[in-house]
Amino acid sequence: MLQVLINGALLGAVYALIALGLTMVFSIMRVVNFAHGQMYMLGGFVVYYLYGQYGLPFYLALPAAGIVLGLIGVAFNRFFFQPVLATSTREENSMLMAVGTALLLENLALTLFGEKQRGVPEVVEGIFIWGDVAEGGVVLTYSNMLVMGVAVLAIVALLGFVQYTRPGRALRAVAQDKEAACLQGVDVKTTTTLGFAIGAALAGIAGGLLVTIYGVNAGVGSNISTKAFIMVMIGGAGVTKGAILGGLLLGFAEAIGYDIFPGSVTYLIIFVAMIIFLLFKPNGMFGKPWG
Amino acid sequence: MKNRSILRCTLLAIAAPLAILAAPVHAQDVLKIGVNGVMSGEAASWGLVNKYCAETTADVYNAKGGVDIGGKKYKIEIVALDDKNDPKLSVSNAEKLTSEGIKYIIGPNIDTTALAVKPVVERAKAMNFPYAFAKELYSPPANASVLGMVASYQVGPIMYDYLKTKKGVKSIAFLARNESDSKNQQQEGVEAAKKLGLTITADKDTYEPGTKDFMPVLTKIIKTKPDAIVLSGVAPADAPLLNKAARDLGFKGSLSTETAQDSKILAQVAGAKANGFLSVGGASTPEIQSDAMKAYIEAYKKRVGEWNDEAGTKVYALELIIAVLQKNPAAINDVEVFKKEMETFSMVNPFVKDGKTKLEFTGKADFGRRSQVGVPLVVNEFQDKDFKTLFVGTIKN
Amino acid sequence: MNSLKKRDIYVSFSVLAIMLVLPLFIGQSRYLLSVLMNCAGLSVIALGVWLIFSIGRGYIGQAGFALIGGYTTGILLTRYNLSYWVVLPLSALSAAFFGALIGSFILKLRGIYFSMLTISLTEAIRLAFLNGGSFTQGSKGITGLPQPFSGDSPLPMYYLGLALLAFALLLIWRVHYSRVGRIFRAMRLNEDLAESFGTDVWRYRVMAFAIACGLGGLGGSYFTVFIQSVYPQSFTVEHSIYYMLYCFLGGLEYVSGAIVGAFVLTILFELLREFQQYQTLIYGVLMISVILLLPNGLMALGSSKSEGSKKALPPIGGADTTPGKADAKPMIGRSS
Amino acid sequence: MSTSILEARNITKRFGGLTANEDVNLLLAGEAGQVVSVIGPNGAGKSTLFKMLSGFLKPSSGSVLLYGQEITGMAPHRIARLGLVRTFQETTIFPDLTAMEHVSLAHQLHRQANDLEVVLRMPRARADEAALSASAAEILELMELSPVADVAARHLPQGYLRLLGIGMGLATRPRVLLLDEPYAGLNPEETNRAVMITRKIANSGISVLLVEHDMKAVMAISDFIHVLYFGKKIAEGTPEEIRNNPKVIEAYLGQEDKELGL
Repeated sequence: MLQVLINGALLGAVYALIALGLTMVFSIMRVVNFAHGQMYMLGGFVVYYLYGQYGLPFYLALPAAGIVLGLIGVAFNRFFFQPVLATSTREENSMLMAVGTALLLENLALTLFGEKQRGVPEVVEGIFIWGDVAEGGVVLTYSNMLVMGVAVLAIVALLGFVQYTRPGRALRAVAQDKEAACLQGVDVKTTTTLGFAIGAALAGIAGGLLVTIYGVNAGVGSNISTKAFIMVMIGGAGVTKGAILGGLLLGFAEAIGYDIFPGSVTYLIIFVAMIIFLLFKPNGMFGKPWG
Repeated sequence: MKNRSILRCTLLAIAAPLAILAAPVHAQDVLKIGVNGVMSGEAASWGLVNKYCAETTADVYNAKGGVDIGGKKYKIEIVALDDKNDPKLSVSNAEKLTSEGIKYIIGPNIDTTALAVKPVVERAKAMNFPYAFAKELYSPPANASVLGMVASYQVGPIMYDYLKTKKGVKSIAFLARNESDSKNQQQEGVEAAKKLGLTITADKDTYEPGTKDFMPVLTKIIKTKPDAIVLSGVAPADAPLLNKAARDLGFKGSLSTETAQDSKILAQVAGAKANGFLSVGGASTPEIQSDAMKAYIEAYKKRVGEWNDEAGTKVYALELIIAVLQKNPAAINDVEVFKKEMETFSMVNPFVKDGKTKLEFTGKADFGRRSQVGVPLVVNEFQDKDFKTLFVGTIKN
Repeated sequence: MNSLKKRDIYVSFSVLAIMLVLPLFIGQSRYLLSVLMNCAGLSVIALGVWLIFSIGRGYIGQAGFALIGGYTTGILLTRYNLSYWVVLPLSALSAAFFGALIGSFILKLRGIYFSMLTISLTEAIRLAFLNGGSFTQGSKGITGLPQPFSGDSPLPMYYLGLALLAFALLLIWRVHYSRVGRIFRAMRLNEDLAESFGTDVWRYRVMAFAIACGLGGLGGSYFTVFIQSVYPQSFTVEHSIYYMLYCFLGGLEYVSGAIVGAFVLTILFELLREFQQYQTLIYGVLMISVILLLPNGLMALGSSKSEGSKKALPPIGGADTTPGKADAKPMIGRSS
Repeated sequence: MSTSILEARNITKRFGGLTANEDVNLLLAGEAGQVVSVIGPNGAGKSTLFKMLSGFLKPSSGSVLLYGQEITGMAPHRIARLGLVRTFQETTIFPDLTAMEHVSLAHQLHRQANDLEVVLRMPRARADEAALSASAAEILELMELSPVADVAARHLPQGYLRLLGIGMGLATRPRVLLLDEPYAGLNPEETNRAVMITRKIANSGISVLLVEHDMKAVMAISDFIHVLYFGKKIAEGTPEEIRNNPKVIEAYLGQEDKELGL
């Protein structure tokens, strides 16, 4: 059972990191970024090329993935989302744009990087073994430890940034109330761009981090997005602690579910449980009501 | 007046594209071969490899000025259509291909799409070569589909027997990707293993397509203490992760799958942790490949950029089609001739080194008729970044 | 409203009329007919999604109900050997029934929560069929279904698709352009207001959802006999998203928007086949361009100008003429 | 001895730790056709009270009675059916529908035909439409909107829209009409018209309860006034009594005199 919990913790930390980026974009722009998974995928490819192919050290390649995706985020925001938000008559138009960009990124990646699964050498080799798993023992690879550690670090860093820095406070102000933030002298346009960039960068970092243990291919995006949606919904859309909690919950639910039920039943139960949960708490755990 | 213009616009909007779609292209002495399969989205690699293989074969022939059929030189043209893994699209793709007069179509990739296409191909008096394993595609009364590769239920028993006799395996756990094809493979595998007297420790476990962390599902499997784990219908992207997770969890037994994999992916993602992994191969392992195969691999690299071992099992379909057409040129416009030829056709497998291996149509034992490309049944073991051929068998006929 | 409705009438009528006579010209080509059959079936399904948009919910769960319709068809045809003409309406009804059942709970959610929930619902329905044991035959699906028409010609199937499209269009048309449709729109803009003048909002929401899901089931049943099989992955989240896209790209203000979107996107994808591996890439680029250039959908093409010119105020006595909040953009999920 | 028309008994509303209304009592009794107002400075809990009366919020405790019948926590549409109807500040729902069509649409409660008949355009549905447009015309007449009956809402000025909103409320044929700040944002001329029309509505036998900021208008039209302050009721009485109530004056201290209409 301990192994199951460790599996859950690893998944949870990773999921939380993925969900954070999505919820960030949502809180700032009210956009459900369907392309989040595709951004994750691109982050994986950045690290694959820089670290795996060109031999750059991992600790440089990973931030590079964040920066590249952050820039893509800025461009997307500027050229795709802002125009749509400015001209559309319905809120869902931004969702539509997100679907369009997801399709674009996925096919661009397929054309540029090919159809193959890619992987990189392990950053740290070795494994921590404590007994036989079949007998209730526990194993934890150093790679997984590294991933969990970096994920937690990234989450803490983001929370610190949002809590204690000036641009971070501006982000929170915009997330809370755009007009009020504007009145308080916050540069809403820049802050929105920053928010989208951070959201995209988080996806890139998650992808770049996970390529070290999962590999990456052009088609992984949509699954990541769907899972991220679940986590964000459980926690409440646009709420940081909600995303973290949602990620952890899904991680543990998946790990424990796979231990008890045959594969797909786990996700059936997760989906049904989530639907029922949302009926009683329509805004997730910490979310604000819609509207 | 404005209303009429709307009407006209709509008419134009619907009719004009259709007119373009309908425009028939007839060129002299071109042999058109269709490829119908998934070429985008999550499973893109399956259909793309089919497409690349067919295109490479065409490249090889066209470089020599075309293929000689009945004294005429034909240029080979590949028409590849993406069905996005959606049966509705597979059907309209098949209609499009057959409406262009194409008689031979490679693909689709999975049961869902292959079964949807079956009636279309049968009606249009064409043939297709799917890479799906559903038996109703190939057993009479079905008569238009030819399995393009080795089916899992053909290689499974041989593999389990090998595991049992050579590796001392007594118990097997099965894990499948949760999809129609894979689950079928799992069920067939379980039955075959039972027949061999092996103990089955897990027979229903699945993972969702898109899963990346296999620790949870493998933790459960490993707790059942099997000697070997069989991965049913596992996608090339999943195999290295499954190997890695199983080894990380301390699993010491054998891992195997009945589908084709790519060594580079295994080496990149799982590294040494994939050592000992058994999978099905084509003819691309260095031990058995002929010069023709080497040239093919070079041509493939030229077209695609890099070789994919999965393609090793998919080099045969078009090669065999062309060989039959060369033997009996009447088949070029009449698939009935082709079907008749299938009964007796035999050639030397050009891709295998010894020059003795036969390439013919097989499958009588499983389907009741010769409706399968007689790909050599090659079992590979992954060892230090590459596949080593373990043994070469033939499909019971 | 009149210009809007007129445009709607002409486009709807044109699509139906053209489809009716087109086989005279392309009757030989099974391929073109199959593309149009896809268009028709997808339109039926998308019309349902469109209706849910008209009550102010972004609905991404229609594939689940298409799947329910498809499985009802598959199970009834194979197990009970019923005629397809009995099975078809039953499929629509069963999807509508489950729609009403599920809808009566989930429709209280709004905005993004509803959209995301319906995505999860699509997955949950797919997984339910996947784990349905021998009843649904799990991942093996139900195959070898008989087609309703004997004979070789694709035309009967084509005209069945056209008939279903005409039926769905007429249904949504009648609903939308009646008092009921106005109530739907009132609910979209302000549910509280609609409720304040005595509308049982819950009942209307469930009604709309049942109709929408029924159309999903109808289309799902059509496709199931069209490809003669149904699997859990026959209709997935990706399809749900596409149905939503059809409505958006066609135009949410027009009933025919869903149809225009389905036809244009489907035919466009076929046209782009010429570009081989760049097909989907170009498709994505074109889609983004449409969203950027025509935020209100293809049906709004060229209409923005004429509406703008009408803004001149007619003479009204007495009061000053501050423009009211009437110009406020209609938004989904706005609360007071 | 007077009949109770609308009564709130000790209703309290808490949002988490915040108390929006505490033990508020409110009675509208006697003859039908009175105009009663609820006033109070910003944040006094007026709109929360208003929502609880009309069913859009459920009180944490206490009860609401309409003609002696308990309606606490009932769905708004059922309360509307019983004759208590509220209006909204933001009214226009379809920029492209005419004033006439708006009012006719609001006749949701008095149709004979069911929805199926409506969709199929059966005879009863047609008869409904005819009858309802007659009734709608009457309401527009009362609201002095007849001249703009066929004008699309998007072209109507704010003052007309407000009246249209009230007209839509009337279409349900209420016994009690709750008006949510009906005069906010109107210029003096528009306000005067609106006040007169409110009086006409009351005179037709419909009791009116309004929440309003515009003191001048409230003082001019109300028969009775309740004053809320920080969620509690601090005074009630005729306009004259309210004007002279020291508690009220204190509550409004610091606010501009104009607001009290002094």
